[in-house]
Amino acid sequence: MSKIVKLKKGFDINLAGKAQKQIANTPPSDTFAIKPTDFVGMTRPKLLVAEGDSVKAGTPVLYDKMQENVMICSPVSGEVVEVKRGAKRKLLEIKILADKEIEYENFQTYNVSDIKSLSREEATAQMTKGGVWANIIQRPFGVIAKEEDTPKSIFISAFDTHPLAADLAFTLKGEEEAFKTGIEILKKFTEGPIHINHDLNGEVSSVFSGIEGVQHNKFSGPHPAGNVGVQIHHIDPIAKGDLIWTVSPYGVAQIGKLFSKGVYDASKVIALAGSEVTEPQYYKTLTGACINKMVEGNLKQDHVRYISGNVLTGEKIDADGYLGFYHNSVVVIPEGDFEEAFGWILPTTKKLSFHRAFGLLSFLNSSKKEYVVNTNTHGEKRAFVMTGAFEKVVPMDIYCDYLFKAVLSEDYENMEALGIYEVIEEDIALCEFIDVSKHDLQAMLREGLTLIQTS
Amino acid sequence: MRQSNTYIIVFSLILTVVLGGLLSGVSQVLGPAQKKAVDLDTKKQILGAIPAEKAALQSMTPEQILARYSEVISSVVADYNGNLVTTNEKGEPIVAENVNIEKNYKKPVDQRVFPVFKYSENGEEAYIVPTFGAGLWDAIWGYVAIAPDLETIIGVSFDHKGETPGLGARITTDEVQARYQGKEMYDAQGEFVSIEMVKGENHSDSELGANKVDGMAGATLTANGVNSMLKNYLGYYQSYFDKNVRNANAMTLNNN
Amino acid sequence: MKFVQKGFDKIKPLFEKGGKYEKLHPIYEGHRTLFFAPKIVTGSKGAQIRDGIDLKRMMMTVIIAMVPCLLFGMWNVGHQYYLATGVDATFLDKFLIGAMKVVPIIAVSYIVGLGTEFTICVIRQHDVNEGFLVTGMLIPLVVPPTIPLWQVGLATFFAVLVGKEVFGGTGMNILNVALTARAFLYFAYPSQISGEVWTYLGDKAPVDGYSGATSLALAVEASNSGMGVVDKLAQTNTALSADFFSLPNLFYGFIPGSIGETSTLAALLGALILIATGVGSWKIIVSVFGGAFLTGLLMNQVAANTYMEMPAVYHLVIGGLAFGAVFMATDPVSAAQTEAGKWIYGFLIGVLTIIVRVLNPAYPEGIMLAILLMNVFAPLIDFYVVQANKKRRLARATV
Amino acid sequence: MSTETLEAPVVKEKEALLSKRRKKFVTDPLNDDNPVTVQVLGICSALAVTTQMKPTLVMAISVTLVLMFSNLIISLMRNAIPTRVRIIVQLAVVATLVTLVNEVLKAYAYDMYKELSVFIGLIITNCIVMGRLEAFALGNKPYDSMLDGLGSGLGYSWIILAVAFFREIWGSGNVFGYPVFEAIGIENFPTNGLMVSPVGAFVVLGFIIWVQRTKTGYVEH
Amino acid sequence: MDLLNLGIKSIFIENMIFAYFLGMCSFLAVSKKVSTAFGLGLAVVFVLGMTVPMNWLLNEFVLKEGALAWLGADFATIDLSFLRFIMFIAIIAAMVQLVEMTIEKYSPSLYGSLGIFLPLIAVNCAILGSSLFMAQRDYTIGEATVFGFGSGIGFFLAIVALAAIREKLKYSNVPDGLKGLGITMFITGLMGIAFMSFMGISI
Repeated sequence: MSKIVKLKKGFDINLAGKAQKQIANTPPSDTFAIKPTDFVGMTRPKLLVAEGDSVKAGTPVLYDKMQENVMICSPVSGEVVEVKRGAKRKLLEIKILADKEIEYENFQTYNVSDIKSLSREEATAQMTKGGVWANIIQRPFGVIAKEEDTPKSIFISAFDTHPLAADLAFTLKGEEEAFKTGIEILKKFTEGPIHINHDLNGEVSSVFSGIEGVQHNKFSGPHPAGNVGVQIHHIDPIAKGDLIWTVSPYGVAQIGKLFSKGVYDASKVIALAGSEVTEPQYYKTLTGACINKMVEGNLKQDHVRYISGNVLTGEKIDADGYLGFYHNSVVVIPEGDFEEAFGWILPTTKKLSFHRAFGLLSFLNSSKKEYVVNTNTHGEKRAFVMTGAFEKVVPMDIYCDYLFKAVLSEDYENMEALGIYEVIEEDIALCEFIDVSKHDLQAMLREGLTLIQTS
Repeated sequence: MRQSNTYIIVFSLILTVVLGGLLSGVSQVLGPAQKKAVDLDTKKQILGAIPAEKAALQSMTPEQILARYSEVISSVVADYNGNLVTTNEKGEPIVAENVNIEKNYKKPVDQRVFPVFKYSENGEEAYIVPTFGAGLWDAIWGYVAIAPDLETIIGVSFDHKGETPGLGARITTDEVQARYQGKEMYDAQGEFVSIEMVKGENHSDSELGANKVDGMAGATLTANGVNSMLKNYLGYYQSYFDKNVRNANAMTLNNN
Repeated sequence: MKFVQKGFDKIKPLFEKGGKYEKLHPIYEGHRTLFFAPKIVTGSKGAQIRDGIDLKRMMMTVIIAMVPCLLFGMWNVGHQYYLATGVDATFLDKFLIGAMKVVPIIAVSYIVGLGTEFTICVIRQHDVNEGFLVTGMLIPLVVPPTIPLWQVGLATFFAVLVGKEVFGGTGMNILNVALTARAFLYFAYPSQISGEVWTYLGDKAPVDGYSGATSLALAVEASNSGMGVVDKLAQTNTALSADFFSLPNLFYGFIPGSIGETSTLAALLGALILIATGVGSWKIIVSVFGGAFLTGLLMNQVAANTYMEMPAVYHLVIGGLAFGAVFMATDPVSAAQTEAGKWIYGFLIGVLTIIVRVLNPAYPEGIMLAILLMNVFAPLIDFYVVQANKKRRLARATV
Repeated sequence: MSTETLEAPVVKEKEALLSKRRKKFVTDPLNDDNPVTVQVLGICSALAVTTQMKPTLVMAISVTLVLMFSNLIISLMRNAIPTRVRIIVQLAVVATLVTLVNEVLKAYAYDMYKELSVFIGLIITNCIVMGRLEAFALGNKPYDSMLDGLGSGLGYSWIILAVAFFREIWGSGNVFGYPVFEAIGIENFPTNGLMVSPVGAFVVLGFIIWVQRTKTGYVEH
Repeated sequence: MDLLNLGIKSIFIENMIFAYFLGMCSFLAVSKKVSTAFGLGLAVVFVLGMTVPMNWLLNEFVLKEGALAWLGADFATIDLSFLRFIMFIAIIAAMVQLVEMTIEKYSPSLYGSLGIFLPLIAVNCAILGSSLFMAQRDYTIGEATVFGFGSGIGFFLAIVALAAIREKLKYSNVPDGLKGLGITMFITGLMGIAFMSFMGISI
């Protein structure tokens, strides 16, 4: 049953500052935040707490009016100190000052046999109330899944090929049981298989190896081989009307813990990486943690960009910004806001490039070379020039150029026909990276997805 | 009522009769004028082969042109062997001016008829013959006026359907046509060689000699078309000239 | 460099919103970015790092790939000049006289082209695009050295305006802009560019027996007179050099022709650069040559005129086939954009080139028209390739 | 074809022969509602004859006359025409009028007749004619319809005359056959071959549309 | 060989659109999508292929000067060519109607794709134009048929290619005044340049 897929297309971005596989000994963060903007498609968040309220870990903080049962819960116990709003009173952050000791909301616990007999409805109720439902992402559109849907299959990618990505096996060490329980719960939601996809060339971690009743597939190739969207495309492609759910391994474990321990456990191991970090390593913290404690005194210089998530799909945050809900890494790279004399023509081996146009000599370097890359765009925005390069970094049978053009001209029919259901931002992030005309393709794609979703 | 079949049929019938009647009436009325217009057009082209006449045509009214034509031109029709013909295969009379050269061109050479227009004015004489051929893109045609010595060209007038403007289309200009004046279609040995437009422009007269004319830069292929048109048609007329002019006794030009 | 930067900073307020020359901002920006890669950084969401490439660098790659053709072309203009006038000359002499003839053409092409581009950018208030960098160099390379400068200017203006700017600028055009300029000249002022005498002679008269005709013009002439093309080539200009139109000479490009396109060798050097850098599609280049060669072979079998009988390999080295295949057909904007489409597109260019050459006595240079025609049909090819992709997706859905 | 239905207002008293309302029939198509550049009609026969101004003028006059009289005739018959065969009837009337024009040209302007060849005949299928009949003449009074035809005809005329002007002056150096460049002392004006070819017509018309629409601010979506 | 030559000529060189500007109205109006352009193109090929030979027969045996000779010697001098326009257009309208009805009856699927275009075609200049050219050039019946189909295919190629280009241009920054008709004029002009490559080809 299990499949082996070898991919050729793609591009590995080898950045300097990989996290050492050790867990730092740093005092935990004081403040945590829930950012409604982390949840794609959440347009009408409804706040359940006010400044000054005290919450426990697992206390519902907000929900989307479009999906009233799915609660987003506080990762810690403490006091709501600030509700930050942006333009048009858009809800940005709900900051919580954490207690020394975390107090948990209590949810029902189940043992192994309970879980076997648990009904889908009961499971759904516990998950939506217990703040873990948001881990289930639905394809197409990459939004939080709907409780009433039944997906044709569920996909879990057990490896991450993004630059400077956290090693999932390392971050999930010790979560074997929780992961197993999580899978048992997920099995209730689909008639179809659950796919766990491994790196063909890596060792399969004990976290995943013991799982039975699921389909194990192996993938090889450069990034984005680890992207669950790519994996779906090759194993169980999405056509119009299809639904597939994806869950991160961390999410599976979190679901498991809600049932086995009866708590919303937001703790996670994250990687702090990037060329500007003095000591890149892993940290044990919680979802939504403020990063200031981690980066303080740990940087080579201070003209840097802090990124929650990875460099391809992540989000810029401040030095005292907060880790995103779905993120398991923080990356610090130099800012690139300077003019470079004749930067558009001088030959260099230092600039990382997928292309080999004149003077871009990075292809001569050994593939082991690690690059320091800043945030400069290396060029201005230009008209969309189709170079055919996108096809080389997206290992799917999709004409990205045409898809983007369909999005730009708001041509629903073509977006659908060209396969917009099969991709979300992360799948085409490399296109954005290599794009000669420097467009914000991920944002563009999301616009298209939103158009289709709301039409 | 307006939609009933009977109404539609009656309406259509009336409309057909009215419109058809109108059109045939008009065609009857305009018929003679149209015939005259066609006639005038042909005659203008024929006269245009004589440089002196061409200049004069500009300022003449249609009536004057027609009068002038009947004054100075007399015409005959010859067959491929140079014999004069007066009737076609159906026994109808052939009028030289009405011979459609283009339609003739589609027939095999030996079934074509060849009109000759004889020009005589104050002792100056010329034989004007029509020519037809293929240029680079489409048909080209013209009239060539030949002096009574049957060697020297008095003048030519060319026209074309679709030659390249600025290149091949230059054959309609006076400047290019003037190059043919005075050229001869027999070489020094007395062999018929026609007149050839050479490749490239700005050759000196000494370079060209009596049988060649200066070419048109960039329009060699049109020039080739003109060359073969002249060679063919001037060639076809040789037997007429042999039988009817050189043997002066056989001269029976019927005055038009 | 600091001081240039300061200079720019100093005049910057003039061109910013509310400044005196606010409208001319695109021109300011265009120049500043020529000196400095801009300090734009990535947005707050999405890819936080970007590839080192940009459009300027890509265009520059193409220009560099053209350098062999350009340098050879300059030398060859001089070479032909001295051959035709029967004077011995050194390498430098030849090069200088070539440069004297070619540099003004390049200058006119760039001045008119960039002028048009800047004007339109100011009127429409969009950024100056670097697309013209390549076009501006291509135009001089595809015209004969004898071209009047005003024609170069007019053709450039026409090509930039009608061929590109009306569509919204670089990246939107449907026909290759440089070829549009060349076609404009070809149809607007055919007498200068019809290929009969393409050697710069200055005010000197050529030596006896010299023919300045291009290999293509000779081939057509031979075909018209029923003479073997190779024989004709072998007989022409033998007074100057015994193997003037020999196969190696045709390949090296020591022959009259458009400035940059006589040398197949130089074009192949350019192809190497383009393929190595991945800027030009090797699929297109290979399939153009392949299509041309196979059609040449097929024509050998048909052999209805002497041009058809010419050995197929000659087709690859006479005229501008190599230059067109390498620099024109690969233009990413006007070529087919799907990988499968590129094979079809290139192959058909090759086929059409040979068909136009051997069957169309009016236009000796087939490659130009073949590329333009395939430019017109490239979107259709892509359409069907993409359509097939859509069908695959649809078929999957019904399984 | 646009489907405007300009039902004549119920005016009892006699309207001035050239009232404001009627003037609009003539002036609107000249610019704001030009049949060629705005309504995209009648381009077929507009371009083929425009290499020179003389045949273009003849063409323009012919089209205007056909437009006026077909509008007039159809408007006169508008209450008698059976709807089901409406198109055929219109075609028949137009074809008759065009034949008349053709015969007259053949008789009195043979040069033009030869030059325009089949393009006179193609006025029948000129979309402006059918368009105006459908959109206007079928629902309006004869005099108004005639004015409408005149307006559309003039709107069409000035466009093709403008195209012809540019094509002739750049392509042949002439205006109405008169060599203007020679007249002002420029010998050997390098004529532009592209202008004489069909490409020139498309490009020139493109520019005219550009200028005209930029001025009127009309944007197609 | 002559027929082949004529075929190529009518498809590429004397292309209805690029050489004679015929059928421009539908060429411009129905070229926004390849699929519809394809339908219209097919319909034009079909109708041209039918009507040109039909009109040839009509012209040869009824309208031409002397065409009625087959009725008897008395009729030999009758010239009905002044009825050419009206008869040709009548035949075209009738043929289009007939074709429409036939297709509707026998192939509803084809009717679904072609049906909406057929009424448009009656007033397509290219159809009448081809018949008039045929009459003017004195084609034989074989030539007329080839010419009819050739012209149709030429129109088909042109409109499908234009539609593909327009789909490609959907996202492009065309100046306001040029949107739609204006830019299409320029595209057509440029396509015309490209089509010139065939001018002069003869086999």
